[in-house]
Amino acid sequence: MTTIPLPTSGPVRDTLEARPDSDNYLTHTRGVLSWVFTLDHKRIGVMYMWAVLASFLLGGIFALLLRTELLTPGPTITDDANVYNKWFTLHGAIMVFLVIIPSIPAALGNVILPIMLGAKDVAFPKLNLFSFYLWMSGAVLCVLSLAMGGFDTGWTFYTPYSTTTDTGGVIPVLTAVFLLGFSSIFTGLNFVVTVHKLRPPGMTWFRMPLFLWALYATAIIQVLATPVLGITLLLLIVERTINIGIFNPSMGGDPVLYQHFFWFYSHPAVYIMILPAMGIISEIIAINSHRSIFGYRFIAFSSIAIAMFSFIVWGHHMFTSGQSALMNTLFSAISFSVAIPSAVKVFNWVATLYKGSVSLTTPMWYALAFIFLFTIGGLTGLHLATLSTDVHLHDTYFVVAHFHYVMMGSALIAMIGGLHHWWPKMFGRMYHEKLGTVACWIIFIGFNVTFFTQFMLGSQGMPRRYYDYQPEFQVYHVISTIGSYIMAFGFTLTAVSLFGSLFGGPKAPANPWGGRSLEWQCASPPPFDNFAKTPRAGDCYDFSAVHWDEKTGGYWVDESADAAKDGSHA
Amino acid sequence: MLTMLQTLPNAASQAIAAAAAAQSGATAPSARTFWMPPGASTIAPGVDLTLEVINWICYFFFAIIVALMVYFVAKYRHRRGERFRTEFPHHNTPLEIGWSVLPTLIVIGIFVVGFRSYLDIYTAPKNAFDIKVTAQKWGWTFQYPNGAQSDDLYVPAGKPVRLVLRSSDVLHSLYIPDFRVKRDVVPGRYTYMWFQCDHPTGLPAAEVRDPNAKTVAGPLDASQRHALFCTEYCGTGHSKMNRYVYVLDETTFGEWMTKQAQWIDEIPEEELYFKAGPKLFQRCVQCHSLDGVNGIGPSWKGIVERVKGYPMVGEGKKYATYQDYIRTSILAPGDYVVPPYANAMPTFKGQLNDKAIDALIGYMEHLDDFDPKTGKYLKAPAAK
Amino acid sequence: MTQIAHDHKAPAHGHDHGHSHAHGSHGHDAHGHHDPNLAHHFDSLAQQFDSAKLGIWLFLATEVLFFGGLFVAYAILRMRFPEVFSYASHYLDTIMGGINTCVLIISSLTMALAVRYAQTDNRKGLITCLVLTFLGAVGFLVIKYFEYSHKFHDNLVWGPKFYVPPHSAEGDLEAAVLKTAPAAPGTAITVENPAPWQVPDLAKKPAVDASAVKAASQGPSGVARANGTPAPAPAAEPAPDAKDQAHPGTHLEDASMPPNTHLFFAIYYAMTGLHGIHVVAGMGILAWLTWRAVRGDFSSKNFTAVDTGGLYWHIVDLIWIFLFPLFYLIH
Amino acid sequence: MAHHSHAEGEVHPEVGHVVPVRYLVGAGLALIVLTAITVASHSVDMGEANLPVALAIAMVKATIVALIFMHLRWDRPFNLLVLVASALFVLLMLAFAGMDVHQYEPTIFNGNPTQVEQTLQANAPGAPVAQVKSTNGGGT
Repeated sequence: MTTIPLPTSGPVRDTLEARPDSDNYLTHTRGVLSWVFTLDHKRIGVMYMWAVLASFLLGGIFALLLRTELLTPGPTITDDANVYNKWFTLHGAIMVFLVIIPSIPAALGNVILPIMLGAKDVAFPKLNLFSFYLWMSGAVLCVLSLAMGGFDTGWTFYTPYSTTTDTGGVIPVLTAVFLLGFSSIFTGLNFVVTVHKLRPPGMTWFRMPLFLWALYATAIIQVLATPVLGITLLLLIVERTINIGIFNPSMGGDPVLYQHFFWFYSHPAVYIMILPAMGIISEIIAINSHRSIFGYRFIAFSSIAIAMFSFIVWGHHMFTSGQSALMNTLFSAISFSVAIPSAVKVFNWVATLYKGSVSLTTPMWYALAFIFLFTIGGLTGLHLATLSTDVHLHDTYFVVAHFHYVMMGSALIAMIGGLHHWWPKMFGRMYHEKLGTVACWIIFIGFNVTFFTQFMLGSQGMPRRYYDYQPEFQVYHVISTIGSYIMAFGFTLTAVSLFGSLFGGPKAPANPWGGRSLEWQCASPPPFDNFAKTPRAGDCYDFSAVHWDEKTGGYWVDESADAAKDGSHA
Repeated sequence: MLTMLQTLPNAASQAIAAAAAAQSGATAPSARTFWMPPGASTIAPGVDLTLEVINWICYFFFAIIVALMVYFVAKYRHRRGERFRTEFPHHNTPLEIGWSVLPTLIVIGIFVVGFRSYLDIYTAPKNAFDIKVTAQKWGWTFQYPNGAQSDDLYVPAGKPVRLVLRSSDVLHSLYIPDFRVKRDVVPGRYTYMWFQCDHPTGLPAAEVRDPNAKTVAGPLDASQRHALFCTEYCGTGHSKMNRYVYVLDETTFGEWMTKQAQWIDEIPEEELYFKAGPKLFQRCVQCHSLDGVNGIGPSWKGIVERVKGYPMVGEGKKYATYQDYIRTSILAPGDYVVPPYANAMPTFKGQLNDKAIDALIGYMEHLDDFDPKTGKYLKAPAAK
Repeated sequence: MTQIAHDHKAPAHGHDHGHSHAHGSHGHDAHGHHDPNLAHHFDSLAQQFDSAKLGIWLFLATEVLFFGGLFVAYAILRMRFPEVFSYASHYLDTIMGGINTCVLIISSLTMALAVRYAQTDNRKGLITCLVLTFLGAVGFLVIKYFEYSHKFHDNLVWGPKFYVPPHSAEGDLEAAVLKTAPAAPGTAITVENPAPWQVPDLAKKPAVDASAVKAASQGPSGVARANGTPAPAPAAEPAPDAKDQAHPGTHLEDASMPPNTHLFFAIYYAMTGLHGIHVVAGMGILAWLTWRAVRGDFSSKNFTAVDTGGLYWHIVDLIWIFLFPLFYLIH
Repeated sequence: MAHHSHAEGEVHPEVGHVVPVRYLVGAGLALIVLTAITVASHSVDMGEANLPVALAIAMVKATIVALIFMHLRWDRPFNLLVLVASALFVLLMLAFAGMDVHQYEPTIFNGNPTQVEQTLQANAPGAPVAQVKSTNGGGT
């Protein structure tokens, strides 16, 4: 490895002078054990990333199986409805609990958050590692449950079906999700404390990068909502094992109460998925437009607003479930309130492009795709928050399409975008830009083909979780399935461009995009302790101090501008 | 492509609607649109209107957002080497407040519209005609005021119908897309829904649906019947748990209901056990098996012999004949409960008349003639 | 030439920094502070202490919500079946519950004192208080054990077993009759708990009609119908009150027992059980703290572990403070 | 700033705050007394009031534990906020779920299938099944 020649006014803050680039968090210590027992947030984040991507592959395979089965009415590749039921249950459970929820906070967040804060690590490194192993044991148990007969409850585990079905994998998977929940809690707890206590000098709350705001809001939800999921699953387990009967109608229990319990967590969970995604998009758009984000405070506040609203709208999952008309009305009314901060964010992003200097890098393409898809996902939310239309659309493919637009089209697309955005930082290698962009387009097209069709499918009356369907629906299903194949191809290309870069991809400069926040002022890949001495944070959206540097093929930040600014601020 | 999608079902449904109109002389339901299936109930127009309103709001905002996004990206595209623009607004409070308030007003509007049409969906008229619905894995039983029962749903045209929903096992959900109604069926409690359809579909074609059919037939067929789905996941047969709704004009419905109630009277005594038996057994199958596996209740395999052996059955005993015993235990199950079974069996007094019970007893006597799994008659081609 | 300088530096970081740092026992560091109590990623003891405090408080918040779910379930059950709660509460021993409350309060006090002694470098006091607190936990569990075992003996438990006559009543006429009870909910219930991995009977046969089972779960009145005779002698017996309850099978012979009484015990065992598990976990923490105290880890500079452990112990006490009146003191 | 001045004449460690013994012991005694009171109040029949009284006493006890034993009186306000917030979220869940169950409770069966119709009639006057009789034969 060659060391980067260091210019006097370096493109990179102290760290590179401090030690050679050959000494980074990846190379600092060697051997498997140095990873297994590492307390370094970056390594833990990277391990999360690989684990999550592996789960994503698994969940994706099940998705393709589902779509293929639905090519024709009746049996296509399996003639056993139970098999199909297990497939969609697994697809849902894996994608929700193993992929989307940990993807951004646990994987990207762990790597980036402390560096963005100019901190050496998260507040509780050991807890961080512990929560990673909680996650792993959850994942393993989840896979184990397949060996024990799988489970066909749907990822929502509705009683009494989940307590009466005779598939053997139910209790293992409940335990697995329980563990995953606590893993998520500890990550969130860690982040809240880190953001509160480890901010560097100069970084006031309203000078935090919006990604931090998003992760902070997410962490609050993780801490406050997830325990309820824990206790709910625990009750479900004792329900199944020792018949405690609190959710069991035949013992005086009440299955609708279970739904209240479940959605009290699982609706906020939707925002655990989307909020950090929004944070990533704010970063990518601001940086690639090389201008200050439009209406910083509105975006920051809307994150918190969404987090708070998310706790009082869960009932809109239960409009037809036998929930009383009064509560339906109440929940419907409140649900609309979430639309407002979401709309504000979208408007602000678009406005950030205005009079900016937009460079269409791969992450930027993902960000634009996100705005497109999230707008669709968000707007179709109106159909489902509206009482009378929801009665018709609930539990049909319309809902399926809606939440795929939000969870996959938004959360996951943003995750992939963020992966491209920070990939050079994480591994010090540049991926193949062209390939990345093409892959992004293919995914985008495939996604819309797959899921837009499902809006028609649903509003035409096709119920979800159906193994078999009326022939009249086939045309939609075929199109949808073709789309899913296109998407699969797109993701394969992405994998090629990203993982390929690890083998002899061009070396990444410290600051390839012209970022202004602290992670871009530290080497790529960062040294094991990020910053030799805690840096001073400037205005992370003031790109006037960012300059292109031919020598490194990246940008560098002129801190003197900061100093002046801070002076004026003080 | 989308237009193809749109016209395809459209043409079909219009033709059928026309046909239906011709045969019934009633006005046809609203035609299938790009988004919605035919709207056959009185509340459908309200729902469709709400949906249309929301759709147009969505189209509008989606267009604006995407158009602006594309325009800005194109106009302010930056290429490496160029200097960055420095004159841009950091924020614009009036504007931002503006686009926070505007959506607020709009969603309030949407909520009001949606809420009003929901009230129509939710509150059934006083004079509604009640049909009791029992859902169980994986089928529906519809019970009419006069005791008639059916697997498919038959409703009178032009009068409000209220369904009282109960579940025997897990959650189900009754959904009739063409009526825009849906309600979960929750074990341990009842829920209800109502609708009114003014467009008769006529009686089903003579052919009976084949339960083992590989695929379920769609709602679009000559009789313009409406599909009825289960939309709450309930296991293996979830996707097969769908039936049809037939809307009959008042007189036809009345006749059908009466006929349905007395179907058994038309069967000659000697044919009872294999014509009526299997059909009636479907109401016992949940607790009683034919293959000797005891369930909630004892299996019927060899029940006649067993009953003969009971202490209180026989000449001069409490029950002179085993027929008496069986008859009593159907009409008054609590009279003697065989340990360890619980007193869980409901009485069938008023639901099964003597002839029906005779049919069941005959069925028990001739169990060998029936398939122990499905309960179908094996011997005569009559069953085929 | 900077290169060379780095090579000199490198060995200083050769070991896995995270490990040793988190133990707060690393010497040299790129930005050398030398306090052994300070982890490498914190700038000052105050920052480290505040972080730990905020962390533990957030964790306690999750504990509150964790139990919160059960409190909600409790409130809703009590709202649905007030008669069940006021009836079944009499089967709980207020005296034992009260004593347990005091035990927990006192152990909380000793814990708070322990923290104080840690802060004031009083090692002897610290160890004594930790041990006392531990003993408090043991005492609590012992008393709870007696309560539980007594109820198990009388089959005052959750679910179907509640309707099984206690063995001591076996052979009685009622017992014979009552024996059929468990089968009643049998559609949805198994009498003895199946192994965790295997599915309870309710998997195979769903209830005919959920309500059918509720009838059975009404206990005697529902069962008496079984043999045709109207609920016999037992009906005449007086309702059991707080004093006379030990008589085996009392609750089954008591005609005044409202339906679904088993639900009270379901939620009772769920909540006190979960609380008990927390007490056990607390004992683990206390043991660990005591061990470290004996080893002499703690001082006025380094007492965070005692402090946070103490906070956990107090929340366990806090939750019991609510459990006690909610279960034992229903009028 | 981690510790405040009003710890009357007590030792000040580098971080945290030392609670005077008299506070701790006082709190402990108060808690015991309150326990006695709540047990006593239980034997007095106050009708509806029993539950609120018991809960009020519990709240007082909880406050004492939180403020004195758990140092919240001298701790950072944010930690107090965390505790209060978590309690509020429990109440939130209780309020909404409770309201809903209260609303649909009448539609829950209580009785065996042979009695369902009567039950429905009793539980929800004018409930659908009850009307079957009135609209009997309405179809013809």
